[in-house]
Amino acid sequence: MRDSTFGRIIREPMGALGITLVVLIVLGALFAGFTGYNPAKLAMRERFLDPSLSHLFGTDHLGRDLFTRVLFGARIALGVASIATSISFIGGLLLGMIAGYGPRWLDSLLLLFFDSLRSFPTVMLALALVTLTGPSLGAVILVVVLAMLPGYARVVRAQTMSLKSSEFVLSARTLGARPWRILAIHIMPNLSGPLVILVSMDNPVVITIEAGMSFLGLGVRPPTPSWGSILNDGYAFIRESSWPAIAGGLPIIDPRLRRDG
Amino acid sequence: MAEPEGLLDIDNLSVSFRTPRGDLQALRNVSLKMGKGEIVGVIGESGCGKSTLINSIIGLLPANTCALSGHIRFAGEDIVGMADRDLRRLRGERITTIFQDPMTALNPVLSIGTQMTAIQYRRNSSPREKQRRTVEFLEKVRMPDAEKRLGQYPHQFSGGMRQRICIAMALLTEPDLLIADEPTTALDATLEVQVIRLLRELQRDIGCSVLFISHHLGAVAELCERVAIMYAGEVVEQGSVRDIFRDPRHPYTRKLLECDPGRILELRAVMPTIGGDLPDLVHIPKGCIFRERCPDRFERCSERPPVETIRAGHRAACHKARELANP
Amino acid sequence: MKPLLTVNDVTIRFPAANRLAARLSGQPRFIEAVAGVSFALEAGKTYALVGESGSGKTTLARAIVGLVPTHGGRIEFNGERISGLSENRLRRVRREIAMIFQDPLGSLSPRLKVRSTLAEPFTVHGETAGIERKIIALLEDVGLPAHFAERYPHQLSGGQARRVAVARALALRPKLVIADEPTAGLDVSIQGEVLNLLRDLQAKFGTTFLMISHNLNVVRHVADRMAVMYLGRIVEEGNTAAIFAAPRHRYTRALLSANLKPDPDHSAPLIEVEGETPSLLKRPSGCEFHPRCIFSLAVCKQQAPKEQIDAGHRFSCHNPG
Amino acid sequence: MLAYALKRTGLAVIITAISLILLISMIQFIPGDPAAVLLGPLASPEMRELFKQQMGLDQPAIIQIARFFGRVLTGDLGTDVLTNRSVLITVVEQLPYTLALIATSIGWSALLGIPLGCFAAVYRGSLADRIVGVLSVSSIALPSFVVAVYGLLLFSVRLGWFPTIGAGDTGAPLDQLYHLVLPSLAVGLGWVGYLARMVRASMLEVLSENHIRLARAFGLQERTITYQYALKIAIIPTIVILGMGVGNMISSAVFAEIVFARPGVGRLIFDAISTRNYPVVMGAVMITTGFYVLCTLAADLIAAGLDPRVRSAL
Repeated sequence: MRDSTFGRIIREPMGALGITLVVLIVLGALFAGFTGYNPAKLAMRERFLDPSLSHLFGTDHLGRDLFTRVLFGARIALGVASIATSISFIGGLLLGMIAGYGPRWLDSLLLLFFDSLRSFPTVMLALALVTLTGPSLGAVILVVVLAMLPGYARVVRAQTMSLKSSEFVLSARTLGARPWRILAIHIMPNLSGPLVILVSMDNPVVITIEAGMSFLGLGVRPPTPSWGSILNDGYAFIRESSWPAIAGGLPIIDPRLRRDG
Repeated sequence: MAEPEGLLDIDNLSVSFRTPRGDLQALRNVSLKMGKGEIVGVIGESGCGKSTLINSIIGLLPANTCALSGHIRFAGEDIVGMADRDLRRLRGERITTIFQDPMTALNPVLSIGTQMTAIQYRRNSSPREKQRRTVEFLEKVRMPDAEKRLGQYPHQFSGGMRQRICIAMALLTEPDLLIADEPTTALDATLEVQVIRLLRELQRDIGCSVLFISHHLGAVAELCERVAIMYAGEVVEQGSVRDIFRDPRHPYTRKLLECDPGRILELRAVMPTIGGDLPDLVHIPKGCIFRERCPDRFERCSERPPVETIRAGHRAACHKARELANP
Repeated sequence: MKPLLTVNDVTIRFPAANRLAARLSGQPRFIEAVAGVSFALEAGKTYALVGESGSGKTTLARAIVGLVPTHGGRIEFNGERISGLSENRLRRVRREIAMIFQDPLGSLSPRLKVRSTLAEPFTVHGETAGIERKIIALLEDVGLPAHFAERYPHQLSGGQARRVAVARALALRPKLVIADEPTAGLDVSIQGEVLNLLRDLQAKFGTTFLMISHNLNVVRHVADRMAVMYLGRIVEEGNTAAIFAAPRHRYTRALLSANLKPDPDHSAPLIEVEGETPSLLKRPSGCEFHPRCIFSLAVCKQQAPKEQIDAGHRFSCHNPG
Repeated sequence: MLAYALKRTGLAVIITAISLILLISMIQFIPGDPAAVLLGPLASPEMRELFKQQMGLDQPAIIQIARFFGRVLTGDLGTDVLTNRSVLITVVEQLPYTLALIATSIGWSALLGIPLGCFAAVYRGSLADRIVGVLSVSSIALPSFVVAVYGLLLFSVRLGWFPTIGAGDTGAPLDQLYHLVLPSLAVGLGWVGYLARMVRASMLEVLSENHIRLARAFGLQERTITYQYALKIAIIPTIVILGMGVGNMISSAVFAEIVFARPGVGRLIFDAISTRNYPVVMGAVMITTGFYVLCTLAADLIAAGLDPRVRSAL
């Protein structure tokens, strides 16, 4: 079944493009160190160069090679995405199952908690949080988790509740199966598939949160390159050269080009 | 005026659907005639092609239909190959339908008055006249306080009431042909009888023909004059209800009647069954379609059986049709 | 002989769907899905609960296996109270009482092979020795070949799925099996197979069956005793043959008359019932069947009928047939 | 409907209260000394102590929360550290700019996205559907800050068609509208595709329902079926999504306000962070969160009102 899904994605032109871009980004992140440039080293004589064979995306206001910086930015983006997504996935699955299967009072309590977290606009949450912690990668991850986890938990809860009253769960209960067994054997296998799809669809959102926070200067500290901070540098010098802005924006756009409808 | 009494003439109809495993031959060489004002039952178990038959008659076959051959002549016009516009002129005016599940058959956000007026869009009458007609037909299906309930929404009616509304809608245009697709299956027994009685009364009133699809032998015996038995996409036997129920000639019909606990009068420990499974309609076996499960099979069954006429209007597709008489 | 299962004046309540709306409109905040039901099941026999939708028969069955809490009365199994037990104390009883659910496919875990589904009762109760052999034997008991152990539910037909569900229910050789509409949704040709299977297993293992059904034709053939339920109450109870021969409650009669005969020469008798089952939120006064009963008397509207017993045949009707 | 409305409103009040508690208790949960972060590394220990006392941070958490609620209920969100003005007034002054931006963005993206989604669902599988699919996927692909920077680069810096900064002169609606074009493009563009896709999905679901089959069997015209029978149902979840979309748009507005140097709540918070003006940050976050909860409440109530199943229930 997995094969046929993958095959279908590949046959769709947008899907094939999306997969190619994702592969490119992963490869870029892996080989970021092989471009021959240091992403943080200043070269004031080479400021604002247009793209050329030696600088594929040109250079920024400090003469750094933008292509190298974009590739290193992929490391940050993918790193944040994979850590934050894993935490949200596991947390959402566990909390959602507890809310959906557990006693009613616990469900109501958890639901209020999820909904309250979801009632913050993401950027507002980030701003309020970073005022207290100062900008850091940890803050970015925390914001992503707080933004994504309640949504996943809600989906898992709804699914768990409908599975809870399904006849196969009821029949496991009449056999005397304990709750943990029902959750692990009968409920979780029917949840994780849809959740994996949901989470992978949300990947671009996660990358956007990271880039957005770095764009506002709330994420990674300079000179570490993040796509958001590259874009922000480009924005600051937009009248001097277009290339830094373009180079920072492109990679934020492209992992989202995938077909999910 | 070739056949003045004929209303619907399904002639050698075959329908196939494209599936990932290959082409599924849902209907094969189905022939069935209906006269004006006649009530014909179609009996068949799941997978026999009942829904495909209905969808072919109302011209709403799904998008993966890959082959459609034969003819469906309705009042002389062939529905197979008819343009969409002409089909739509028939649907809801001369051919109407009642579906199985009354709980999902009505639009949840439109009041029943709106829905029943909407289907009268072809009439040149005033809105007030349309509403009067709506009330008249709701009263015909014994809806109490019909006029007051026009503004109510489907969820405010019980399942039985919703099925009555569906019947009222289907008869509102005084159609020539009413297709009733398992209209009582989702209802309780006490409601089923009420709905069947109602259908018969209204049919007499309006004079339409009814194609009544069901797997409930009792309901068919109660309502219909003639009946066709379908199995795995073919009509294996058809005739008057009395002939079919008293003197079935196709082994499948015989088995089906035998299995119905309602026909088994003396109590018995072991219930009769038809062994085996439905054949695969993607890879149709050669010869008789029922051969694998037939208790009376013999060598000649590997050839396709002819349609034998037992008596006027009673036909069975079996090599042994003439021999298998009831004692 | 002591009965295997006794249900004594059991009441089951559910909160109304919207409690706030109920309070605002003054409607009751609870519905009584089962209202004071009593009956007893003899070991080795088949008992049928009959009723239309909303009669509370499925709810009652689920309460017996402990899936739904009871709010009054007492359920005893083998002389021991099982209503109101905690999950942990109930676990021991669950070896002895099995349930077969209505939807043949829906009662099988979609991601588990037949093997794992059949292994579950043994694993849950810690009887893992020789489990492989037991699974094959179970499949054989229900007439399925051993290679079906490798199939997933979606690869089974309706009849095959039903057989697997029966096999699982019988795995631990329970004393009591509750079958909720065991033939609903199955074609006539497969109904017989399932009924025969249940009867064979009853003969082989001496199992007691509690069967829930709306199909009177089936009940007539398989049940020794039966109870007819209406709006959560038993209106008539007794020997199946006796009830079919001479139904006393008017609702039972109506139900029997609505059972259309597959016989062209047999025209159904006069309909003895009008309208539809009322909502549990608005129970009628007096005899709750009176608004639909064509035989109702003045007293039916005011007074709930008392239960009468006539040679093991119970019914509650002011104007019995 | 009344019961639903009461219940839903009560829930909104509780959720707002809990989110406010979460917000202020963040100070407790977050490791490290907030005073140190807020005052910067150069602050002396005495200054930190004084700050803590001023903010009430030296009190136990429960007391802080109780006091805080008392103040919020009287409309006192604290004092701006820099100007000594009431935070409430500071934020409310900036609110209209943000609201105008969000309203314009929702407006144009809904006007474009909803019909696109309907069109794609009705002509499912056609070339038009595929084009809408590609368009919607690629517009979803665009985060607001990237659209903002690219829009600025292309339309303002390179082509010079639109102004780069500000919200336009007060009292000149046309000028203000002119200044809204690029920011609302940035905020709304991603929503066009999202809406189109959601509407397409819910339309397809409704079109496959039984009652639509019955309507077809009655020969109703496809136009009637699409707009009267199907869209009336499919629009209900879309309205709920629009309500939730406001949260997303508030976030996007922050970026648009910063990139185009527009006044607004987002810009206010951003500036307040750089001046370590903690009360303003908290006050503005509270007000936007409350506004967002109000929007989802309104959307849910409208959706419920459109659904006779909820409307006619008590």
